[in-house]
This record gives sequence, C-alpha cells and structure tokens, in this order.
Amino acid sequence: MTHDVTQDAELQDLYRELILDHARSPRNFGRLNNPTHAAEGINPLCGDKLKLYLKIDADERVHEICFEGSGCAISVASASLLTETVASLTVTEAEAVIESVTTRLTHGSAVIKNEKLYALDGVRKYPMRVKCATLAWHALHAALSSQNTTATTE
Amino acid sequence: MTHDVTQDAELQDLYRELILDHARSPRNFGRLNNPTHAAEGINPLCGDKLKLYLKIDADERVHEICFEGSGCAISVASASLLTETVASLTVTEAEAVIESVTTRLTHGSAVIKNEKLYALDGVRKYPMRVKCATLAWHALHAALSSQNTTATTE
Amino acid sequence: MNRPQQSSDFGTAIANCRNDFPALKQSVNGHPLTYLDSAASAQQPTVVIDTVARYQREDHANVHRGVHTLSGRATDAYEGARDKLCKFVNATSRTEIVLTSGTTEAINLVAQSFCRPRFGPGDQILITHLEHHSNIVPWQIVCEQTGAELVVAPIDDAGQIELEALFEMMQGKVRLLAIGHVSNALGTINPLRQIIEQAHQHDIPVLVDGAQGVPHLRVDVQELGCDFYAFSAHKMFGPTGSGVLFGREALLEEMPPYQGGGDMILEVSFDGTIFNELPHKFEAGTPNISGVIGHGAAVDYLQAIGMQDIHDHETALHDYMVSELGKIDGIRLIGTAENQASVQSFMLNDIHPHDLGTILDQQGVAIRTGHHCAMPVMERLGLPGTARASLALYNNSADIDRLTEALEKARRIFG
Amino acid sequence: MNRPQQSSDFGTAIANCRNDFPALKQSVNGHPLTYLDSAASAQQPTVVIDTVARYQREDHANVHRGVHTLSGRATDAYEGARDKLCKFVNATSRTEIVLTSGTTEAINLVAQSFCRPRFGPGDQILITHLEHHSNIVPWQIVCEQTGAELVVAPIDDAGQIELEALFEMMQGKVRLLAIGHVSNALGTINPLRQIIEQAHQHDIPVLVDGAQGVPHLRVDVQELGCDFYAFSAHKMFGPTGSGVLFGREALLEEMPPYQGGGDMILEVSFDGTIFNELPHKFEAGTPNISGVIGHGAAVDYLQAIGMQDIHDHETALHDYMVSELGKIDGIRLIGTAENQASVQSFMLNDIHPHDLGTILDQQGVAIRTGHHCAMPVMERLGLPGTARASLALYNNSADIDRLTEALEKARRIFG
Ligand SMILES: Cc1ncc(COP(=O)(O)O)c(C=O)c1O
Ligand SMILES: Cc1ncc(COP(=O)(O)O)c(C=O)c1O
Repeated sequence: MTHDVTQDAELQDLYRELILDHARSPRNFGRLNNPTHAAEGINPLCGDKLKLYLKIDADERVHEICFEGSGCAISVASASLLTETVASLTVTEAEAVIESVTTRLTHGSAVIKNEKLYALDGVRKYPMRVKCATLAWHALHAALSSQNTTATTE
Repeated sequence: MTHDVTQDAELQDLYRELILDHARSPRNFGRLNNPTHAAEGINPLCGDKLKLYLKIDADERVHEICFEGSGCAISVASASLLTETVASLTVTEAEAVIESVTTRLTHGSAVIKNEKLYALDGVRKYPMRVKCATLAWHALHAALSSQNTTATTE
Repeated sequence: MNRPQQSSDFGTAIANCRNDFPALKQSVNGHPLTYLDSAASAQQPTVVIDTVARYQREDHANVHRGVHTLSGRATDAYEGARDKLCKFVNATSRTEIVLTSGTTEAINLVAQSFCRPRFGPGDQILITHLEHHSNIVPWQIVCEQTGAELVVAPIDDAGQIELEALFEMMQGKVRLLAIGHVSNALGTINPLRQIIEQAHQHDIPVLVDGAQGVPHLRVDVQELGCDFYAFSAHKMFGPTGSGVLFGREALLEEMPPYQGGGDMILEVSFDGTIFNELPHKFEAGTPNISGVIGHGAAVDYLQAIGMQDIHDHETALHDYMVSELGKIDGIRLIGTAENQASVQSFMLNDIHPHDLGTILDQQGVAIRTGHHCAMPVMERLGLPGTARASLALYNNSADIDRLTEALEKARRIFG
Repeated sequence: MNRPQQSSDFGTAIANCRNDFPALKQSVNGHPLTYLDSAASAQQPTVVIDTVARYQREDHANVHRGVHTLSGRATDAYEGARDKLCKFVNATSRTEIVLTSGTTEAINLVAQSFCRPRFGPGDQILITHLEHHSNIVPWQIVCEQTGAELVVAPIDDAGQIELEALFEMMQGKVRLLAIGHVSNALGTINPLRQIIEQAHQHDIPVLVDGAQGVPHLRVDVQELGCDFYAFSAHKMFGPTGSGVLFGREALLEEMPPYQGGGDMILEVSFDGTIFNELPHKFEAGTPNISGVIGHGAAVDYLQAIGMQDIHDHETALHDYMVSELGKIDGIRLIGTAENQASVQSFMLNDIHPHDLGTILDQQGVAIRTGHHCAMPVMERLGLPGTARASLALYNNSADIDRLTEALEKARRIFG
C-alpha cells in the first residue's frame, strides 16, 4: 500500500490545511454596497460562481475587497487568499500578482511575493483543477480592467 | 484469364442483345397528348427519369401507352419492354405483370408470362441496378393507381 | 444488503460482459478503473470498436449515390443499421427513423421543423423541471423565435414530476409536451405511458428525450404511444456523433426539411427543389456512416444480452449501491424517486462535488460532478451541483465497493 | 505522355503512402480495387483508423464536463484536434473553428444563424452555377424563409465561372457570396483570391465551400481572405460525421446560436439562458468526439506528407489520366477548366454513365456516376450525368491504366 500512501500525500498536497481552512472559513466573504469595480467569474464545468467587489479610490489603490458565491474548496480558498493578498495593493501591483499567480499555476515557474499563495501549488498536478484556482484571479483582472463582463474558465 | 471470361459472360448476361437493342431503339418512345393516366419515375441515384403516358378507356384496358425520358440502358430497355408488354392488357392484367416482374427482379422466383421479360434477369446479380429495372414498373403502378405522384426508387 | 452475485443471479451473458469492454481493463492513477460515468457517455464493447474499424478498412465509401461495390456495401451496412434501430425501438416503419448526430440535434430538428413553422403567441410548449439542457434550450430558442411560451411542470423533493400539476398545465394552450424518459441528474424514470395518454387526450403531441432511456430500459415507441423519441448512440455503447429521431410518419411528412444539402433532395434546380422522401428528407449531406454502423452494432450487442437482464442487473446493483452509500456518515442521496434507473446523485457532508470528483479520480473512481447539464434541477434542489455515480451493464459490486472506500477517504481528508 | 514515376518524381512519403490505406489492398469482383471515388468520400489511412480505435479502447469519456482522468484525456484530445484544424487552415484563433457534423451542416449553420436573422426581401445571396447541392439548397431554404433572392452566376462550357458576370452581379444587393473552392463535378479550381477581393470591395462577406479544397490544396483562410470556410473530415481521409466551419470571430460573435443544448450554454434558467463563448456557442450537445479526434489524425497525416507534394503528385497523375483517356475512341472530357484539381468527369460515346459504372465496377474500378449532387451543372451542360474519376494522394498510374482498360471493355460491350 505504498502506493496509497503516495496518493494520500498527493491529495494532501492539494488539500493542504491552509486551503481547507480558507475553504471552510473564507476571509472577506460578503458583498460591498457601492463597489467601484466588480466582476463575476463562472466555471461552467463545476458550477463555481464567484462575485468580486472592490472599492478603488482615486489613488488607484484597493481600499476594500470582498467576494461572494459558491464553489469548490480550491476556488473558494483561492478567492479568499486573493482578497487577503490584494487588499491595499495598488492596481498595478495587483495586476502583477495576478500575472505571477496565473503564470505559476499554468506554467509553474513564476515567483510569487506573497508566500501564502504557494499553498495553491498543489493544484498544478491536477490540470483539470487549475481553472478552479485561477477563476477568482481572472475575475479580478476583469474587474480591474473595468470589463464588467463575466469571466469564464472556458 | 478464365476469370475475365466469366466476367465478360456475366456482363454480357446483363447487357444482352435484346436489352441493348431496346436501349438503343426504345419502342413506344414519345408523349401522349391526352393521357388518362400518367406517372413519373425518378431514380435519384443515377438520374434516371421516365414519364409514362397511358390511355385507358371505360373497358379498363390499356389502349395506348408510351414513355419518354432518359436513363441508363437497363431502365430505358425495361421501360420499352414494359410498353410492349402492357399494351392492350386490362388494368388487372397489367397489375399482375407488374407484380410478377418486380417480384422476379427482387426475389428471383416469380414466373412471367411474357418470355421477353426474362431478358431482365441478368440484373438480379447487380443489386444496385435492380432499381433501374423496376423503375418503369413502379411508375406504371403509380399511374394505374391514379396516384399522380412521382415514383422513386428510394 | 448482500452483494449481488452476478454470475448466479443473472444470465452469464451479462455476468461476463465486462470483459467485452477494453476501456475497463485499464488502471487510472494506479488503481483499476472504476467507471461510474456512463450516463455522460458509455464505454464501447470491442465488437462496436471493431465493426467500425473493419468498416473503415474494408467497406467504406459514400452511401446512396454510388454504383460501385464499396458504395453498395456501405449503403447496405448503413441502411441495415437503420433497420436495426427501427426494430430496437419498435417503430412501425424505417421511414420513421431519422438519423441525426445525437439527441440534441434530434430535439432541435423538432423545435425548428415541427414547432417553428406552426407555433405563435398564445401557444405553449410544456416541459418539466427535470429536463436536461438539450430538452430546454431548443424550446427556449423556438419560443423566442415564435412568441410561444415555455411552461414548466414542477418536481417534488424526491425528483419526481408532480403529475397533478403537469396534467393541470395540459389544460392550457399546450401544443407540445417535451419530456425526458429518465432524468440524467436524478435517475427518475417518468411514468410515460400515463403522461402520454393524458397528453393525447388533450391532443398534445409528445416528444420524449430518450437519451437516458435506451441504455437502461426496453423502449417500444408504439407501446409508449409517443410522437417523437430522441436518443444518442454514445449513451448506449455506440459511437459519438450518431443519434436517432423517431417520429410518427404522419408528423414527419408534414414537416419541412431541417437542413438542406446532398441526399435530402430528389431534384435541384434554381426554379425549385423537390425534397426526397422520408426519412432522407431530414438527412442532408454525407451522414456519419461509420457512426451509424457502430450504432447498429451496439443495438445487436444490447439485444444479445437482453434489455430485461440489463435492467435486472442494474436494479440489483443500484439497490446495493444505495445501501452501501447509506452506511457512509454524512452521505445524502439526491434523487430518491420510487422508480429510478441506476443513476444516483449524492452529496457527502459539505464537500463540494468537484472536490469529491478529484479525490475519487485519484483513486481510479470516475464519477461526474456538477450540474449534469440540468441547472434547473440543481437550482430547484438548492444545490450547486451533485456527485453522480451512474451504472451500466458492465458495472459490478466491486465497483461499488471501490466507490464507497474512496468516499471514506474523502471524508477523512476533509475531516 | 509518360507514366509519372511516383518514387522518383516525388518524395518517398507520397510514393509509399498507398500502403497506409488498408482498403486499397483488397480485391473487388476478382480484381485489385482501383478506387477513383475519393471526391465522394476518401479512404482512411491506418493511423486514422487506429487513432479512433485506440481512443475508444483507452480514453473515451464525455468532454468538457468531467473532472475525472478519462474525461480530461478525451477533452485534451478533442480540443487538441481543434488546434490542429486551426493550424491546418491557418485561422487566427481556435475560437474561429466551429466543429460541425460536416460541410453541409456548416453551410446550414451560416444560412440559419448569419442570414436568416438579417436578410429580407430585396437582399440577394449570390452563388454560382457550379455549386454542390449542399451549397445551393440551404440558401434556397433561407431565401424562402426571409424573402431574399438567390442569384446565380453563370459558367462557361469548360466549367469555369464567368468572372465578368459574377463581378457584375456583385453590384446588386448581394449580402453574401457562397462559392465552392473546387467543383466536385468538374474539378474546376475557382480563382478565390481574386473573387473574394472583388466581393470585399462591395462589402460582401464570402463563404467558401471547401469540401473539395482541403484534400487537394493548401488552404490558408487568411491568405484567401474568406469570411467562412466549410469542410468535411471524410473528404480528407478522416471519419464521417465530422467537419469544420471556420468563421471570422467578429462575424461568429454577432451570430445567434444555431442549435440549443448541453455544452453551448454557460447558464440555463427558465428566466433566460446565457450562451457559452466561441466556439462552444455553436456546438450543442455531445460532439462527435472520436470523429473529431480522427479528423485531427488526418490533419497530421496530410501535413507529414505535405500539401505541396500531394498537389504535385495529383497534378502529374491527372495529366496522365487526361492523356490516356484521350486515346480512347469516343471519350469526351467534361470539365476542362484551365485550373483543375484531380477530378475528371467524362462520357464514353452515348453509354449512360450508370452503365459505365457497373461495367467498370465489374472490373474492380470504382468511379462515381450520375449528377454528383450538382444537378444544375448537369442541366447547364445538357447531360443526364457524367462518369467521374477522382484522384487522391494514394492513386498511381496503374490505377489509370486499369481505368482505361476497363473503359475499352465497356466500349466493346456497347459496341
Ligand atoms: C463541393 C462539395 N460541397 C459540399 C459537399 C457536402 O459535404 P458533406 O456531404 O460532407 O456535408 C460535398 C460533398 O459531398 C462537395 O463535394
Ligand atoms: C437526459 C438527456 N437528454 C439529452 C442529452 C443530450 O444528448 P447528446 O449530448 O448526446 O445530444 C443527454 C446527455 O447529454 C441526457 O442525459
């Protein structure tokens, strides 16, 4: 059963404690009343559906951010981590984080400043789940670009 | 080359002299001015297209019959032989001939009174050509049933 | 509940049939594959795969239009498959068997050729809350096009159509009822004979979405009395890209062609075109010849085993699955209709179905997770989606045991 | 004219490729098969047959919707084939590659989704007298539906479009030009670049029926400048039931979906449905997964040989065929365009093509006879049909020799 042990380890790499914790108790969960920016992310494959709300002032800085919706552990944890990471960054800084996170998840190389986000690394072995992890980040990009459209993972 | 000899023989069985003769010089070829019955036969596969015209009087007998159109040697010869066979038969007799010819061509057993029609027997080895041989007969049936529709071989 | 003993309980044909499916002999992620996703698409027996490959190697040519030997062979094989399909659903005549690319195209054909020319404002198309998107969206589109209204009969918490409400809605200006045979999301088998009888009393023609009917049940369109019956080859162990619309001849006759092209015409000229006879009128262009031939081989395969044996086997296995799932802490069955095919949705605690799917896959267990193309069902039940294990003739009790083991592991991981 | 020496004149890939096609190794009616009917449907190389069979044995599951391993593999293979097709015609983006059941469905899609919502009385759809029924009837149907008018550019006796007349007709209220790349009946290669340039000067979008283009020519939709390009897998050595509509993204974006069903939606509710993004918006229901994967394998096969080599080989062989046919008493070539693909129609004395077909088949030579789904061409030339020999990459000069021998025998029989 060494086999099963490896697999357990792999699964536990995907579902790390930090991920499970954020999935169970997502941070910044809720709705902003007067967001300056917002976007929705839909993953038609598994029905993940997230809404991001941001308040960005004239200083081009994220003053408030939260999200609501439902999704799998990976997408919810990723969104929760996103809100923690992006809060109080400038738009430019946020775009840079989006870039490095999505690159890291899809090509596996980029360095990420916020170490917590490495918790998402386990996803890279599960190509079908990468879309779950990137969903919130795509939605954030859409929100920042004021493309008030829906982002999808297709 | 015994092989080729057999095949030549088979092909010559299909294209018997009588068939080639009727195909080259179809009998009763042309159009009736005031037909009492008429029908068209179409074989979409090869573009055969025949029109049958009949004059049937109160005595329920075929007084005049002719056909026009174009088609392969088999369908034209078959139509030509049909007009010779059916001329002056009663409708009931004609239906009986249709029945025996089409049965013979498709199941290969029925006896046909008019011996000339056995010239069509060569077709039975060519399933894809049976429709050519039966086309005129289906059209005749349609004409007699006063179904003034188009008969097809599909 | 005891494990059903395949070899003794049922005919040997079905007991041994798992060996006929090469895909089931593989390992996935280091475990023997446990394929519980046949409702999405079924695996193919060797005989279907080989029939298609042999056709390609020996007999392929275009159909209908050729005088040469290969074209004759291809046409015979293709039209022979139509005959098999005709018998399979017991249609009156082969002219009632329109070959399509699948259930979805078959339903769109009816929406566009049957409804669109004759429906208008004030008319209603009646469906149920249980339908697959393929039996919803085509009607939404044609309603949008014609001004007709889509009305939806409710379902109860077990996933059963509320018959009284359905019958009540038939009083209206319903001009077509479109209803599934078996729900792909919840497994519910609808009481079609009763429903169709009622619909016909109101002169409402009935289309049955049979995509999930054909793999599990003996289908007899004359006994059902339906006017249209749509199904796909790939759900019944045949190839993708092939399906059937059965339609009653009188209705098909009245309908204009759906697509234009080669083969569906008798004569084309710029003054006007004469369409071909049934069923060819509805089959434009080169058909999926190899797919249809494979579909015919799947029919032969199913009939050799026998739909009754298949049904008995699946019922016993489904019972076993329900009882074993029941032993897992935190399992909640979704879809508990009295009359259910071997398709079972469930939730495990508050684990999102997608996470369950990954964890099970890691153990070689393939289930489907999500909305199963039946979002309205999910919304009705207040769920983001479900996990679904669907059984086919080739599954056995070991599959169920591996499913439950894998679920236990998921429970441990999510603690 | 000398026999073209395959092995020396061309790359060895094409010289040896005949061996890749198992169907060509058989005898028919006691003679080695001489397959000259590829324009109707082409044979498949072993690699295509095996790719499809291996997929079925190892990787099959439904695409897009699954989280398990097989579904992932199936989706990767299916979407990978789309990428290959995208490169094959040099589309800008994979979103421009809509997978259909074939050329016919692709053209119907444009007729219904592009034309039907926006054309009306006074508008014209322009085609040519050279078209296949699949590029005529869909336009007749949509004209009937919308009140638009179908106008037809004439051809000359050689089977070439009369360009001046065509350009003249563009002055009118033409809102779409639909034109073949290569005529299946006569082999004519149309000067598309010139025609499309002209059409675009009048802001007329152009659909190209590429069914007969892809097997013979390198296709580059950006170089051609066309707005739509439709083709079928089975004409290019792939499976039946699979085809492509290339469409420029800007146009596809504006078009409503064609069929409704699973996979083409993002969200379904009874209040309204949100359609999926391109290209999925146009792909309703379970697609022909294995067919598309086979189509991708056919692309790989063609590209390994190289379209230029294929074209050179076919041109040399066609020249040889024309010269050998010319030696037969009573042969009349039909279709003598200056720029012609390796598709040749002909008549022999007054022997009806259908009789010729039977006599040749008896000698193992498979040709097509009849109207080739191009009745207007036949009517224009005053013929009931023709005999047609169409060449593909796997044909060789021995095929031509057997054709001419068999024709000599037909001449003798009809004396
Ligand atoms: C020129 C041309 N256009 C369209 C078609 C239709 O293609 P399909 O039958 O594969 O849809 C064909 C072949 O039949 C053709 O040769
Ligand atoms: C109940 C039901 N209806 C319709 C469909 C659509 O079938 P297809 O995708 O083969 O067209 C499916 C399967 O996807 C189904 O399960």
